[in-house]
Amino acid sequence: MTDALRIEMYRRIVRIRLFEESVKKQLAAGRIPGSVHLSIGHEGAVAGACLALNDGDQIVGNHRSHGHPIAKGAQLGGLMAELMGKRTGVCKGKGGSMHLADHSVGVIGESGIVGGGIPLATGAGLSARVLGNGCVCLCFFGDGASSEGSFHESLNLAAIWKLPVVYFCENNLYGATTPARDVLAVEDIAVRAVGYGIPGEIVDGQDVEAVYRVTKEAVERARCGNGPSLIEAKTYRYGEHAEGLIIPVAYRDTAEVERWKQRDPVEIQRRRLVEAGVLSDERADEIGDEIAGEVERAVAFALESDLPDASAAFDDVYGRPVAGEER
Amino acid sequence: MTDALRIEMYRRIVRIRLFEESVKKQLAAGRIPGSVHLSIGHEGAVAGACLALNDGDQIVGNHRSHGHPIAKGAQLGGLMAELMGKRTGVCKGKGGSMHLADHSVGVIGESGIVGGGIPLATGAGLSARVLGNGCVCLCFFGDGASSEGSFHESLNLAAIWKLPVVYFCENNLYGATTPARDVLAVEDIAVRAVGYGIPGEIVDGQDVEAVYRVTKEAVERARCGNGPSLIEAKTYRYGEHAEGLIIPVAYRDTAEVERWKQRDPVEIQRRRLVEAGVLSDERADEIGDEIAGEVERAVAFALESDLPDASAAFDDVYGRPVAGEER
Amino acid sequence: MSGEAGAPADGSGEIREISYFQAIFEAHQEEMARDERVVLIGEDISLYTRAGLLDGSLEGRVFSAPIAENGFSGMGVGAALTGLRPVVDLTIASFIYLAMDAIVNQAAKIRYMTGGQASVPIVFRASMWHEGSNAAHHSDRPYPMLMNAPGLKIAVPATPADVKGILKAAIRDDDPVVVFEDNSLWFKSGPVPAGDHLTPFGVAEVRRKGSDVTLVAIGGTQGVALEAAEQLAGQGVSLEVIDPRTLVPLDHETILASVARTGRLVIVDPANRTNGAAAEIAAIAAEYAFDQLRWPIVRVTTPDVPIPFSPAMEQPLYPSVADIVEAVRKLQ
Amino acid sequence: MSGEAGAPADGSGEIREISYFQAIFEAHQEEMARDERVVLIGEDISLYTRAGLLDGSLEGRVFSAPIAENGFSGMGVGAALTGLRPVVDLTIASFIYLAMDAIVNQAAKIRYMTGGQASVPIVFRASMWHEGSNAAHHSDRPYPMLMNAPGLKIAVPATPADVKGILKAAIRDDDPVVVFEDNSLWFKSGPVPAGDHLTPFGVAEVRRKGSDVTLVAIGGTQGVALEAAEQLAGQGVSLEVIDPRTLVPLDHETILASVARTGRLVIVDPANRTNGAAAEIAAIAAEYAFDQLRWPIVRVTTPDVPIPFSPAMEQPLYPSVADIVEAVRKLQ
Ligand SMILES: Cc1ncc(C[n+]2csc(CCOP(=O)(O)OP(=O)(O)O)c2C)c(N)n1
Ligand SMILES: Cc1ncc(C[n+]2csc(CCOP(=O)(O)OP(=O)(O)O)c2C)c(N)n1
Ligand SMILES: [Mg+2]
Ligand SMILES: [Mg+2]
Repeated sequence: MTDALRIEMYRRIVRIRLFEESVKKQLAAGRIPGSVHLSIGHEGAVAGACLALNDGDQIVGNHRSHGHPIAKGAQLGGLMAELMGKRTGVCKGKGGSMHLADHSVGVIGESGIVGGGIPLATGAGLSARVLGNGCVCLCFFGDGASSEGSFHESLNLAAIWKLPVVYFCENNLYGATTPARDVLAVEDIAVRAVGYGIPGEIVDGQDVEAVYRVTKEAVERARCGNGPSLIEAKTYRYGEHAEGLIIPVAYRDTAEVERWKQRDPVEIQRRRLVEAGVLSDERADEIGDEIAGEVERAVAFALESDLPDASAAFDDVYGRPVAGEER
Repeated sequence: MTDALRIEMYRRIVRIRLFEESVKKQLAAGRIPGSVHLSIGHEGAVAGACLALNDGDQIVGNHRSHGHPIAKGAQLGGLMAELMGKRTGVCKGKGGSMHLADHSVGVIGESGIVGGGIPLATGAGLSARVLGNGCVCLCFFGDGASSEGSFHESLNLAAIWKLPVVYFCENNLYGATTPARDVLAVEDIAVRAVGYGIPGEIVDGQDVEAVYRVTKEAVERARCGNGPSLIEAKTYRYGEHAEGLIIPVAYRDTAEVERWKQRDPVEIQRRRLVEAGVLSDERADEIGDEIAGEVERAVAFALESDLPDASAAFDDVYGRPVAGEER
Repeated sequence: MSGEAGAPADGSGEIREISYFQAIFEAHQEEMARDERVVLIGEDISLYTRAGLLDGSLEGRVFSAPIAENGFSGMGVGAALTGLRPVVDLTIASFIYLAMDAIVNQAAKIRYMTGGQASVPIVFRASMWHEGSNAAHHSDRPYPMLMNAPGLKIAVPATPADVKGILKAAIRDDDPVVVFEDNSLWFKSGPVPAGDHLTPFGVAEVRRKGSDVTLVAIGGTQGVALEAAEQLAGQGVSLEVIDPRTLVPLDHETILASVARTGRLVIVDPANRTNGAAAEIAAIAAEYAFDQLRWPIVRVTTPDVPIPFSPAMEQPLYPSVADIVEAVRKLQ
Repeated sequence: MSGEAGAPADGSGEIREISYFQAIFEAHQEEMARDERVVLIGEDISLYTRAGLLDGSLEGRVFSAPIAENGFSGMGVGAALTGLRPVVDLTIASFIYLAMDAIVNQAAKIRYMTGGQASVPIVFRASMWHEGSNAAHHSDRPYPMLMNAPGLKIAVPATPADVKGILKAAIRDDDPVVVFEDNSLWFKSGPVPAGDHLTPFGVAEVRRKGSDVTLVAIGGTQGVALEAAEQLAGQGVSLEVIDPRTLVPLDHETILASVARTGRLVIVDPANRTNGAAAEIAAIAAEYAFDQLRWPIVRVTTPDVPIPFSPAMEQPLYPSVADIVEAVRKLQ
């Protein structure tokens, strides 16, 4: 792990954090419609995993995946504009918060349907195998999604054909308001790897370097034709399931939330790099400022951008418009 | 295990065998429409498992489940009439070979949709738990079905709520023409139990007594509130995937078929009982004759029975006919 | 006035103004209290008792499930086969696609396949979300698809009284019922009789009487339909607004009788256009009321596009007052 | 004669008589040979190369899958997003319900949700089984449901030439296409041009010209439709038989132009009646050909029942020659 890489990890974590904090503000200010599921708390897992990929590799996200395109290298402007429903959005305002695809950096899709992205990632693995292009696909999903049939079907498919897919579970201990322990028959999702004869690893999701190492190994295994792996990162979301959503009863301890915040991925990496002498405190602050600027410019770009025409709703249903009834 | 029980095991195995051999003949003679998936070869697994239940317990079968209602105590006449599409059939001719439900003996449904019955059995477990009626549900499915999402979702559901369900996989090494080893990432389906924190057992499906013992334990665990189990019986079907289906290429060795026939469940149990002095050869022959008579009477009953009126197709869509367009 | 029309008092209790959302939980509460076999299955629903939407004593019959729609829906079917009367909460209607095997292959067919040995008393609830920038994975209105699956009953209640009455009737029904709630109605209030208020299936409600044009409005479109009727009344055109309330069974008589009087039919359907529920209603009228029809049958629907995220694109897609007025204007 | 009508020679090759089944595999063989990105995914399909239905050299692109319809359909979608052009064989159409999330939530919507960044060139094949006593779990005709999902194209080819041409066009199409084969046609033969024969989408085929009644016949009902036309011709009634070939896109022009001439429309649809494809066609005619229509629009469909096992009940359910003749007789 080079110093440059370790710093880049920090940079991406911070970029996600600041982007998400801004998203929260934009939502509160009524500039983002709908609701948003933030990545705050998950940054270590997300950035560590994505950095283990090559640029040409792919990722598939889920409903909580603003951070993932950022970690994979997407420009912030198109993402923020998308969240604001603008025509300059990366999906022209059609996808929004749960569907931030950016094919230019290998973010091939995010699924608002829990578990819906897992087969898609498996298919990217099939393409890599058939086309022999050396790509690996990293598939993100939550603890909740691991109860879906698509998880089981996909892991079996990838295992039998040794597809280059890394299944990466962000276990944040809750699916919406439901504690994972109430709906998961096992404590560690990683043990399910046994059912598919593939490696299953547990990693501290708040430690970006640990995540990077474990993911890198899995990515290399996949790339060499040794098949898929299942990685479970233990992590936590700091905010509500969805920002703006009011949950009428407490379903987690404030003490639990505080405990997790003590192990903040931004802080952990910053302290580690400063202690190792890789980064000075000043430089770390500078990075923060640089990224704050990036985020500001993204917001400005998004705010300046136009809304799509209403008629744009009729584009992109098919590649070529289909004959049929005039509307 | 009492002698009476051991003999009853033999009786049920033979009943399934002779019934199925007759089904094969009736089909060839054009008296049974459609196609049939026979239980021949699976009798030890099916009978051993069902005998581990109480009368009030339930089973759920699949497309290959003529033997299961027989093992659970159903009358042969209604089954044979059903296969012939007669109005006296156990499902009035509406279900046929893949849907031989007989609620009077706890056969609550068979699913022609592979894997479709697994959630249904789980639901029977939920009923038992909520109603506190002490019932256990035995859920049959094949190796092929274990790749369906419904398998995963159901086992997780049953495990978290400790539902009294025994998941019983008849692993006959093939799903239609596809070898299990080609489409299953693991050799033993039983290891998947690890992913749900429940017991997983492998048993010789050709040995009815072994199956009985393993299933009995699982049934007792379930009944006492200790939750579900997964049992994998290694077994084999002697005939084609479906009788009458012509498969254009060989997908299994004749040597393999012959090897399995050497371990015939009927023969194994007969020899064992005779050797143990529990049954004389003469009495075993007599049992065979008695059952042959039963099967003959079932065929006669079915042949004598009338076909349903065409208008019966419109009954049983709803409990009470629904207002709507006249047809 | 739409509320009153939707709430024929059954004499059993006083009429209160409550929200559609409250009405849903009243129905659950009352039926669970009345019948111990009623259980709830769905994601995050332990909130129901914890937030006081349901009485805490019902907790043991509320199964807060893993995210496994086909599994827990099929489990519900199995439970219905063996003595329970489950209500399966699928939350958002787009998740129905994951449970289609349980609903269409199993719930809808089991009574039939068993020759009537079994009944499948189960209710599936699903809510349809509009105009909230929920985008294509959370905005579908798939009731038309399920109308094509014999064995199911399909309801689209539009008032607090109807959602309560339909849910209660559905829970008591021995067949599978899928109840589609319109999320835009959740926090609208209307009069609901206290106590045992049941809404019959297959009986449409005339929300407004009229003589010039029959307007069949489905589910959450009652509001725009009545507003359009009001506007057009000012212009001398009298609309009869009919809410079918259940799509299977569908009350042909009320619709056909109205068309026989007006000779004009407009159907407002928030589902996608092609093979929406409006198509079936149009087909019925074109076969059985043809001789009385004097003008083309017009469908006002959501067009055939997935639902986009941006409000700039989403909002104009749904049937509006202006769309209805324009459609009716075509018929003169 | 229906065969010829269905096989407009594109000049590229001689016309041979081959079966619908052979035509399916010719299409696969040719497209796989032409384009290395074409892969097959489905259960038991390693038989295709082993039984010589496809060339052995294609084996590496034939993925004989576990029984996991949603998983491998979604895998196909992911593969389509990343450079392959998968054909997913769902075998029997009732299994589509298990894959609805992959088909409706993912395949149909991804181009749209990504603002056109992605295309999803995937073909789903499914066969619909009739009259074989396959019972309710193996006998559905769910194309009407998928017509309600924007983003999908839906084809119901009825001749060997069309199934070949449609499959080839579908494989080359950049959008998801669901091709519903009628199993009762598999072993019927008809003329098929050799080589690059493509059937355009959204272009109906007039299988028989006529002047008194327009008969739109869907998929496998061409046979009964043409026979009914023949019978009625003997009685002085001239039927125009139209095969839409694709239901999305649907060729409105051909249907509406025919109705404009005949003033009478009968639709024959093997799907269940309520919200079948016939409903959509009736609705279109009732809106856009109303002024030319002189008689009620009649639907001849499979009634709203799950399919029973016993031939005594099953066989009479499907649209028959007699049903069509009776429907047409009503219009005089
Ligand atoms: C198929 C489906 N079911 C339910 C939902 C509603 N839903 C959205 S997010 C969520 C919880 C997901 O939990 P998890 O997978 O752990 O992800 P997390 O939100 O914790 O990151 C649920 C139930 C959905 N979007 N899709
Ligand atoms: C959902 C579904 N997919 C596919 C099929 C077709 N099919 C019927 S039986 C079968 C093989 C089943 O294999 P297995 O579960 O091992 O049972 P076995 O026949 O070996 O007893 C297949 C693929 C089906 N009926 N349902
Ligand atoms: Mg989670
Ligand atoms: Mg098998």
